[in-house]
Order: sequence, then structure tokens, then C-alpha cells
Amino acid sequence: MTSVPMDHGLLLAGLLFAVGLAGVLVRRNILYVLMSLEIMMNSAALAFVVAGARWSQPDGQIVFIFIVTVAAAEVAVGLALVYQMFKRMKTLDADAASLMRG
Amino acid sequence: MTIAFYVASAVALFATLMVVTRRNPVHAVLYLMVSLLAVAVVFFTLGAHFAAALEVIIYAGAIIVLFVFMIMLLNIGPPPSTRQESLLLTPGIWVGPSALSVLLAGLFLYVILAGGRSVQAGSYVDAKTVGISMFEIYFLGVELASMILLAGLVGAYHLGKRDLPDEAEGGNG
Amino acid sequence: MLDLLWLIPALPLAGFLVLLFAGEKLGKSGVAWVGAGSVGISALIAGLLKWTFLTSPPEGHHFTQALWTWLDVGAFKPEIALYLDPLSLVMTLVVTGVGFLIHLYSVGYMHDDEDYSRFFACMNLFVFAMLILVLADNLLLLYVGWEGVGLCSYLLIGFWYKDPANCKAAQKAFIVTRVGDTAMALGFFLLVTQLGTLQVQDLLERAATRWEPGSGMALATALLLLGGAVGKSGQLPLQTWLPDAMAGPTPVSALIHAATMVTAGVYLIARTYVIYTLAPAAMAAVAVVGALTLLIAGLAAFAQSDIKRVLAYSTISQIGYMFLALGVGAWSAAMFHFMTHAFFKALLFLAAGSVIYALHHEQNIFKMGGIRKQLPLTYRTFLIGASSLAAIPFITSGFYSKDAILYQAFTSEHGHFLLWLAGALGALMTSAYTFRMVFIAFFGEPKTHVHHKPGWVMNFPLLALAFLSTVGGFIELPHFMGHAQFFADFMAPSFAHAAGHAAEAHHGAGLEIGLMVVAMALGLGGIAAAYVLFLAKPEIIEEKMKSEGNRKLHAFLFSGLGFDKLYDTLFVNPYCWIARVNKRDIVDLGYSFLAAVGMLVHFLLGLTVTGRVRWYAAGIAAGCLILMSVMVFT
Amino acid sequence: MTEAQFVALSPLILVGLAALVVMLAASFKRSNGLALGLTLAGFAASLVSLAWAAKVAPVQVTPLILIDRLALFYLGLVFLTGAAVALLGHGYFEKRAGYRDEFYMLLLMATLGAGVLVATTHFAALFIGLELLTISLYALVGYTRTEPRSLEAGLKYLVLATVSTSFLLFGVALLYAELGTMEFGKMVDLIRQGGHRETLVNGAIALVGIGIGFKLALVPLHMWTPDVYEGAPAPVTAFVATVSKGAMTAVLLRLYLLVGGAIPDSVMTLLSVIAILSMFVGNLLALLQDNVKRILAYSSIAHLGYLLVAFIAGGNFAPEAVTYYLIAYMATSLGTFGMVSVISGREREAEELRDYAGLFWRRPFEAGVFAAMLMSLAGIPLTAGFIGKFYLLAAGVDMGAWVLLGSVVINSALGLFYYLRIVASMYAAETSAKPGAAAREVALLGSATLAALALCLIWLGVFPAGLITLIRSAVLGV
Repeated sequence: MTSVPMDHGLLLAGLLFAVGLAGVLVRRNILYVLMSLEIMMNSAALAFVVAGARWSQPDGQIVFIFIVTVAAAEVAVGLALVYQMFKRMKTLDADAASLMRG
Repeated sequence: MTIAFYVASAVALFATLMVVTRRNPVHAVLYLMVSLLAVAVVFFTLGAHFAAALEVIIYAGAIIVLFVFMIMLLNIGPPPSTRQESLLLTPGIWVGPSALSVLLAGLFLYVILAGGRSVQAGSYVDAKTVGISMFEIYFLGVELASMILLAGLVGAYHLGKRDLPDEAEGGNG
Repeated sequence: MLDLLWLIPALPLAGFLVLLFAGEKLGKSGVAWVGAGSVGISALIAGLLKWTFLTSPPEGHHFTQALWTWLDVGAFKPEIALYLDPLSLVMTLVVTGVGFLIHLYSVGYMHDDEDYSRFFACMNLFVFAMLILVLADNLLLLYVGWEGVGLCSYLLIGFWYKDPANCKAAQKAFIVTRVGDTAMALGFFLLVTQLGTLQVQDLLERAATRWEPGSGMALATALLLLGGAVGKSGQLPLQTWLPDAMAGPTPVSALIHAATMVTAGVYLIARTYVIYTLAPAAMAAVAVVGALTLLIAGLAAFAQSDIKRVLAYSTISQIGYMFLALGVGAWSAAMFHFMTHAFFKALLFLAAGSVIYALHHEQNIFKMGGIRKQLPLTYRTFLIGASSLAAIPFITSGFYSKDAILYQAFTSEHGHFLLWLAGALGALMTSAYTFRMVFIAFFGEPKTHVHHKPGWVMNFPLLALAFLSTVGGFIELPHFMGHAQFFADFMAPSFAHAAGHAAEAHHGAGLEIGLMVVAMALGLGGIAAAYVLFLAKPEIIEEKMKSEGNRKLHAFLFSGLGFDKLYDTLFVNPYCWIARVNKRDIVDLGYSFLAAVGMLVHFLLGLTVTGRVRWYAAGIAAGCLILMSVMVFT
Repeated sequence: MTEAQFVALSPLILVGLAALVVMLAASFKRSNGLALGLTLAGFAASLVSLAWAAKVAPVQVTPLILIDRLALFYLGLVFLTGAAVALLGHGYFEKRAGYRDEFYMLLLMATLGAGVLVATTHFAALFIGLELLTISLYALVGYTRTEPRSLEAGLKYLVLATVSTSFLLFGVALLYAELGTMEFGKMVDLIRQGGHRETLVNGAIALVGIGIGFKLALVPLHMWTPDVYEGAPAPVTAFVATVSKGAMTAVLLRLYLLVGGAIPDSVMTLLSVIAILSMFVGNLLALLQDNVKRILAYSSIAHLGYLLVAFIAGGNFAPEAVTYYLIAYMATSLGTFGMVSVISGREREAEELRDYAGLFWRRPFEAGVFAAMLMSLAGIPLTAGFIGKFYLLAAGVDMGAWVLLGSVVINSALGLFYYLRIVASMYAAETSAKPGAAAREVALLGSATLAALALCLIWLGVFPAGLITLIRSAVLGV
């Protein structure tokens, strides 16, 4: 139905992935880090959908569904952790949360 | 539809860039939503309608709401916290990591494009096919995915719960 | 029946483990039951096996019990297996039998010691290690046993560790024997790399077929193994540790430093006799070491005043006889003497222990005197042991075994008149110093008061050993006294390979009787001399001691012919000096440099663990970048 | 689903069921003992059902899961370890405030995830199993939520594990895009046949490698280890160090057996470099550490380096060498972290080196067991660790991999230094330890578990042949 080369789809996924990674590496606010993680997961999911579309198989979309499920569970746990951390350390700065090192 | 793919891609990329550069978390979350919706459009153009629908419902619908909820709960609104964000984003902090990401993006580019053949990725796979496959071949995966949600639930419940009377604040575990 | 073999070492091990983990909770009688009982049952099983061997010997007169394969990695497949043949059976019998009697004795002797369970735990561990050493089917297991007995010896010499002198003695024993052990380990490596198997019997077979008689390889391994044997058995030049080892409790001296462990060297040479038959020069070395040792130790024994040190020197000297026998190819005679020696020397030590116990830890014979009347039983058993050591003709076991050695030293093709002469002179000295001890300690005026008399647990082992010391010799009589060579016949399968070499040239009864008469005369002469010098006319000695030269001679003999001093000047002091000088030397610099590099790298790497999650994620990204680049671009 | 398939899956089903039962029970009555009992019953039922499943094995249940002898063997290992962690956790959480039932639920679900990993033959199932394991672990690592370090560890683990999983997913997506399947066997066949884009496939494999290497904590993906190990409650640390690494090793082993050892030289060189770096970095970082949990964390990095050596140099007997080494490593890690959790007091974990000063005089039994564990980690003869090391050395000599061998030897010496540091401090005179670290009461179940583990280690050091035979039949049954 469309004539999008698969490579372009993957390329979009790759770029989104890199942006997400940059977000994780650059942002110190833990909320942004979590958002960036969502971007990375989502870009990988996108790559699966692209690949599934190439082979006309449902598998890509199914893995996408799995990824969405995992992302939801992960955000739930992640935000609960952030909430506890904010409650006890009064900051969202990920760099401040470095009691352990060395 | 081809044009729609490229437009949506451009929107998604732009919105995502905005997410990681915003100082106001509410703005970032809104951009994230835009990005996810744009990706949903991409899915649609690739013929993955079911995935497109799920992307809107679960990602844009549920997960984003969770983030917004958390921002409200932690009460990190505009002025003071955005100023704080600026402090956290000095060039010294972002130049190195960004360079690393750019390098990696370049490598991805090379890997994906090198020796490329133009294979089309745009065949329609309808929800029925997905559903059948999901409950025939991948039914174990579905079962396990439910366990994942359960684990997330139990974990989030335990971590998010208020302290019990005998749990001392800041006490060591 | 033979399948019970594994129980023999397993029981003492079990005893050790029980005592180690539950020793404190068992109470004294519980400890005694576990400690002595486990060895006792082992001894019973060993007796059963002996019976089986006599009545229905297994095929080829040996029996291998493969317990399990330890490892199976590529070509390396050491089996944990026990090998029983007449040689190891005799050793097993002595280790468990004498070991049991000594354990029993210890129940009384050590009763008031606060570390009762530690003592029995170590003793059981020792018996276990010794049995592993004796029954080992391969070099790996043999080495484990060898080091195991060394460890136990160290632990038990230093048993009363609160006295620094005891710890020093323990260290000395450990370090000196280590010199020999190193040589032995090298010998083992040589054997394994050259012959390609760990199995002792395979090794011997391959050595016999692959190595020419008199070849350099055979000589080298034989000498290296001799090094190990010399260290463990307290022979020249590594004999210096044994007298000091008397710092341990007396039962330990009896079991480890008289009856069993110190004869491990004899066992090692007997076990690998094939290699020695291939290297006549090494055999000669064994004989010469034995002859020199027995003379030197005999001389040193004269000057000692501590009863245990006298016995220690006599042990060295008697093991010298065994080496002499090995060196002249009289394999079974060596083992025969090993057995009788185990009986009478254990007896002597235990009886001496009873005296020490009764006199409240008095070990100086010049302070004893006259205890013959106060401790009649101890006296009589000690006398039986002493007679056996002095080889009183016909009625003692020591006579028969020593006679066999002297006869072979003269007549064997490896023998020599000088070797016989050394043995004969040694016999004279042995009887003289033995009865010097008897006369000084047990006769004359009482000088100390007897505190408490030993009970039956201590007396019974004495009686049992006295019995064995007397009848133990009758199983092997000289040729002219009828063909009653049960022991040699029994041992023959173990030394089958040597049968061809040492085909006994028959010299007729005349020579045999002649040699025996000479030896008898020398032995009895020694006793007579001791009687005259130390009991009847002690003033002769006193007179002699007035001269400066004789006093110096006495001091020289007292110090064990100055070997300790010699080694101190030759090795210990230079080594300590080098160590002192080298405290900050170049070699050390190298090490501290390495350590410093290690610490520096530790510090630098520590900087990478910043505790910041962004940094860690960057690590992952960078790792990915490198990994992907390598995978994609190469 | 046929009956055979159902039987084959029963070990996994029972563990999942146990998680649900524990949850239901908790809604009626919250009790540490009850939850432990149910958990152990669940593990016991699964272990018993392994024998049942073994009768029908090998069974392919959909393309996702293959229950064969390798899977059954590793399932047994994972379940046993999970049960041991539950026993350790009982005593540990008994001393502490807060709800305990969730620990067992999460533990069971994490173990289920590990079980899926062990039996998977499909990347979709690999991902799901991995995430089930990991998401349960986020919560477990941050379980003591009143302790900031525990929360910090949980967050760090969450962020880093998600990053690495994203890499893995992206790699799988690329592979799928190029090959059109996600089944291990078919993918290997397609790659072997050629006709695909080399760069894309190689790059994708590298990405998958990142995901696997992260779980195994190989350099340069190791940096999370010390922080997470330190922050997590000690029983959870034991779990992270053993089950999650063991399950990933099983995946690696399955892939290795499929590839059949036909790995290009360049990849081998790369793996060698990673192995050597892991050994050196792990051991050098542990060298002067004063925190026992961090020492053990760094040492686990080094041990996974050794394990990789077994893969590289193992040749024909790589599978059994790897499995043996892994079992020795798992048993000792379980023991050492278990010891930390048993020794720990109510207020604080016994994690500082000085908390161990004079332990031998206070707690001879525990100190002895701990010393035995450390000896095994160091590879002293007559322990399981020695046999594992011996495998490595024998394999290395066989292959003539002298550089790797040299590194193993040097690192063994480095390791000995810091293991003995702990042992020496246990025998040292007691100094002024920070208060609160010493447990007043001994957790009986925990101590018994540890004693059993120590016996097991020595048993494996003295009678390794039995286990080796078992491993051989498991890995050759593939």
C-alpha cells in the first residue's frame, strides 16, 4: 500500500533511539531519564513493526505489544521508585543519588 | 501515504528532540505525546493499524498520564524547578554525552544503510492476523506478559506504599 | 572381604571429623571412644584383611580398590584408588595396630590435658593421612598422604603451643622435612612427565621396561626420591629435626616419630624399589646414608640426658639400619626391621611416657634412678623393649630383624664388608647406650618421688607391645634355624621384580652362624660395657669427664655431633643475613613496584565507578560503540 | 497444547502458580512463615515435576520454548537457587520491619522469568523472560524502601537495565528485519547460508551482545554491579549474582551449541579481550575495597571473566566446563552473600570489612563456612572452585591459549589476596566495629542453608565426577 523502503523505517528508529540515549546521558532529572527510556523502548518497538511490515508477518506487531506491556510495567515501578526517592532525598537529580561509588 | 510516513517521521524526530531538551517537565511530556502520536501515524503508514491503535491507547493514553500524574504528585511545576533544570544543563554536562550519541547514531546509520537494498516495508497486516498469531504461536508470551504486569503491579504497590508505623524513616534496612 | 579396605582410612577420617565438629560437646569419655575406637575398628579390619590375604590371597597378591574418579578432564583422569599388597598390608597393620594401642594409651596419658579433643582429632587425622600414604594407588594420593602426615606432625609437635620452644621445634621439623619433600616432588614430576602415568604400579612397570639399568634418568629419580625419604625419616643429612620433635606429647613421639611416620621414607623406597634396582649407584647411596646415620646417631645417643632424646637418636639409628637393608637390596629384611622396630620403639616410648607421667614430667634420666621398684610393670616392659632394641639373642624380635640385615649386608651382591662392619659396630653402640639408659634411669638410688601410677589403659598397651616385641621376631628365623621365613615369603610378591636380582647366593650355615656370633658378642659386650661404666663403676666416667677434651667431646656428642650448629652457620644464619640485608633490595623493589602498580590501577579504576547513573549509561553506550565498530569494521 | 507439552511446561507453570498462591494467601493473612512455606512448596513441586518433564523431553512448546535436558538441568539449578534465596530471605526480613510477602511473590516471578530464559529458543520469549526477571528485580533491589541506598540501587538498575534491554531489542529488531525470523535455530541457519547484509547482521549481533553482556556484568558493562550489589538487600544480591547470571549463561550456552563452535576468529579475539579485561578490572577493583558486598561484586565480575575463558578456550568440552564453573560460582556466591545476610543485624547489614573482624571468635561456625566459601572462590583444592579453575586451565593448555591462561593465573593470585584479606580479618582480634551490624539472633534456616551449601562445595571438590557425568548428559542431550 505504501512504498516506504524498510531502511528508512529502521533509520527513523535508529535516530529516535540515539535521541533517547542522548536524553538518558544528558538529563540529570530522573523524570526525564525515564521519559528518555520510554523513547528508546518505543524506537526499538518501531523497528520491530517496520521489520514485521517488511516480511508481512504479524510477529513484529506482537513483539511491539510485548514491549508496550513491559514499558507500562516498568514505568509503574520506576515512578514508584522515583516517588520514594523524592520523598526521602527531596531531589530528582540523578547525580545526587550517588551514595555508593568506588 | 509515503509522504505521510516522511512527514510523521520528521514530526516524531523533532518532538523527541524537544522532549530531551525541555526544561519544563510538563512541556516535555506533551512533546513526548506528540512524538508517540507521530510514531502511531508511522505505524499506520506501514500497514500496522493494530499497533498504531495500541500506541495511541497505551503509550499516549496510559503511560503519558502516569508521567503527568507523577509531576502533579511531586509538585514540580514551572518557575523554581525550571531554573534548577537550567543549572543542571550546562554545556559541560551535555556536550560529551551528546557527542557519544551522535557517534552511535552515525554508526547505526552506517549499519542500516550499508549494502542496502530497497526492500519495501509496507504490507498490511490486519488485527485479525495479529490476534490469531498472538493466541496460537505466542500465547505463552501473552501469559508471561500478564505475569510481567503482575510483577510491575506488586513491585509498584510495595514501593509506593506509605511507610508502616514500625518502618523508621531513613532508618537502615 | 577385601572390599572393606576403604573403611580402614575412612574410619579415622570420620573420627577426625566428628572430633573436629563435635569434640567439645562429646565429653572426655566420648572423645576417647571416638578417637581410639575408630582406629581400633580400622585395626580389626586390617587384621581381617591380613587373614584373607593369608588364607585366600587375591590374584597376583595385590588388590586395587577404585573408589571414584576424581576428575575427568581431557587426558587427566586421576582415580582415587587404594592399592593393597603385602608391603602396604604390613604397613597398614602396624599403623592401625600400634596406632590403636597408642591411642588407647593416650586416653590415660592425656587425660588431664585441656585440649583433649584437639589431641585426638589430630591423632586421628594423622592415622588417616598415614593410611592414605601407605595405601595410595597413585602419586597424587601418595603426595596428599605424605604432606598430610607432615602437617599432623607439625600440629602435634607444637601441640603445647604456648611454649615458644615447642613451636620452634614444630617449625624446624616442618621446614627441614620440606627440603626433602621438594626433592621428592621433583622426583614425582620427573616420573610423571617421563613415564606418563600417575599410577604407581604402572610407573614401576614402565620404568622397568623403558629405562636401561644404570640409566641417568633412573639414577636422577632414585636420588630425588631418596631426598624425600631422607627428610621424612630423619636420615643424614636431614636428621636434625627428629630429636627436637620430642617436644610433642610422648604418645605422639611414639606413634609419629618412632613407629610410623618417620618410616615413611623406608616405605617410599620399598614402594619404588624397581627404580632403585635400575640405579645401583642410588642403592649404594641409600646403604651409605643408612650406615653413616646409624653410627652418628648411635654416638649422639650416648651423650643425651633426656630419655626421649636418647630414644629419638636410637630411632634415627634404627631407621639407618632399615636404609642399610634397603641399600643392599634386602627389601623384606628392611620391612621386617620396620615392623619389629615399630613394636619395641613404641613400647619404649610408651614406657618412658609412663615414667614421665609418674614422675610429673621429669625427662632427665639422671634425675630418675631406682624407679624399677616403684614402677615394676613399667620397668619390666621397658626392659623388654630395651632388650629388643639391643638385640638380645634369641628371645627378642629385634635380634632376628637386625641379624637378617647384618647377614644380608655382608652376603648380598650389593653388600660390602664395610657396610656390615658399620652395622656391627652400630649393634655394639646400640646395646651400650640402651642399657646406659636402663641402668641410670631404673637402677641405683631413687632420686624423685613417684606421683601417680599409670592405670590399666596405659598399662595394657605396654603389655601388648611387650608381647609383640618378643614374639614378633619368630616369624622370620635365620636360615640355619630351619626354613621359617614366613615374613619374607609373605612379602615376596611385593618385591617380585627384585627376585631375579637378589638371587640369594647361598653361603652355607657356617658363615651365617659366624656372623651371628660376632654380632651377638658385640651386642652383649655393649651391655657389659654399659653395666661397668654406668652402674658398677660410674667413677670411671667421672674421672674421664674431668679432662677438658673429654668434656668437649661430650658436648659435641650431646649436640648431635654439631649438625645443628653446622647448618646454622652454613644455611640458617647466611639465609637470615641475606633476608635481613635484602629487606629493601631489588627483588623486593620489584614486588613493591607490582603492588604499587596494582594499587594505582585500583585507584584509577575506582575513579570510573563514580556512582552516577548517567556515567554508567555512558559506559554502556561507549561499550556498544566499540563493540559494534569492531564487529562491523573487521 | 498437547499433554506432553503441558507436562514439559509444568515446572514453569508451577512456579508461576506459586506466585499467585502466595499473593492470594497474603490477602488473607500476612505471614512471613506462611509465605516462605508456600514458596518452598512451589519450588519443591516444580523440582519434582522436573523428573516428570524429563520423561517427555525434549518437547518444543510453540516456537518459543524448548524443554530439553539442558533446559531441565538449568531449571533445576535456578529453582534450587531460588529456594535457597527464599530461605535466606526469611531470616533476613524476619529481623526487619515492613511487609515480607511481596518478597516471595517477586522472587517467584523473577525465578519464573529466569526459567523462561533457560528454556527459550526464540528472541520474543528471551525478551519476555528477561523482562519478567528484570522488572521483578527492580522492585526486589529497591525492596527496603526506607533505605536510600536500596532505592538508589533500584533506580540505577532500572535505568541501566532498560538501556541495555533497548540495545538488545534494537539488535533483535535489526536481525528480524534482515532474516525474517526470531527463532534461534532458523536464524543461525540463515546466517550460515549467507546472502544477507553482513554489516547489518554483525552490528545487530553486537547490540544483542550488549544486552547479554550487561546481565553478565562483563567489562565494559560492569559498572552497575557494585552499586546494585551494595544497595540491594543481601538475599536479593545473592539472587542477582546467581540466578540472573546463571540464566543468561544458559542462553549463551544454547546459542553456542547452536552455532556449534564455528565462531569467527575476530569475534574470538574480541571475546578474549573482554574476558581478560573483566578479570583484571574486577580483581583490581576488589583489591583494596573495604565493603565486603562490593568486594564480592567485583569478584563476580572477574568470575564471569573466567567463565568466558571457559567458553573461548573450552573447545569440545566448553559446555561442561562452563556449566561446572557456573555451578561452583553460583554455589559460592549464594553462600557468600547468604553469609552477609545471615550475619547482618537488625539495624544494618554486616558489609564493612571491620564488621567481620574477630568473627571467628564470636561465631566459629559461620566464620568457618564463610572461609570455606571464600576458599572455593579463590580456587583452593578440595573445593568446587578448584575443579572449576582446573577445567579452565586444562582447557587453556589444550588450546594453547597462553595469554588467557596467563591472565587467569595472575588474576587467581590477585583474587587470593583479597579473599584472604577477608579471611584474615575474621581471625583478627575484634576491633571497634560499628554497632548494629552484628545479628543478635541466628537465623536458623539461613545458617542451615549455608552449611548445606558449604558441604555441597566440598563434596563437589572431592567427588566432582558425579556432577560432571550429569552435566555431560545434559549438554550432550541437546
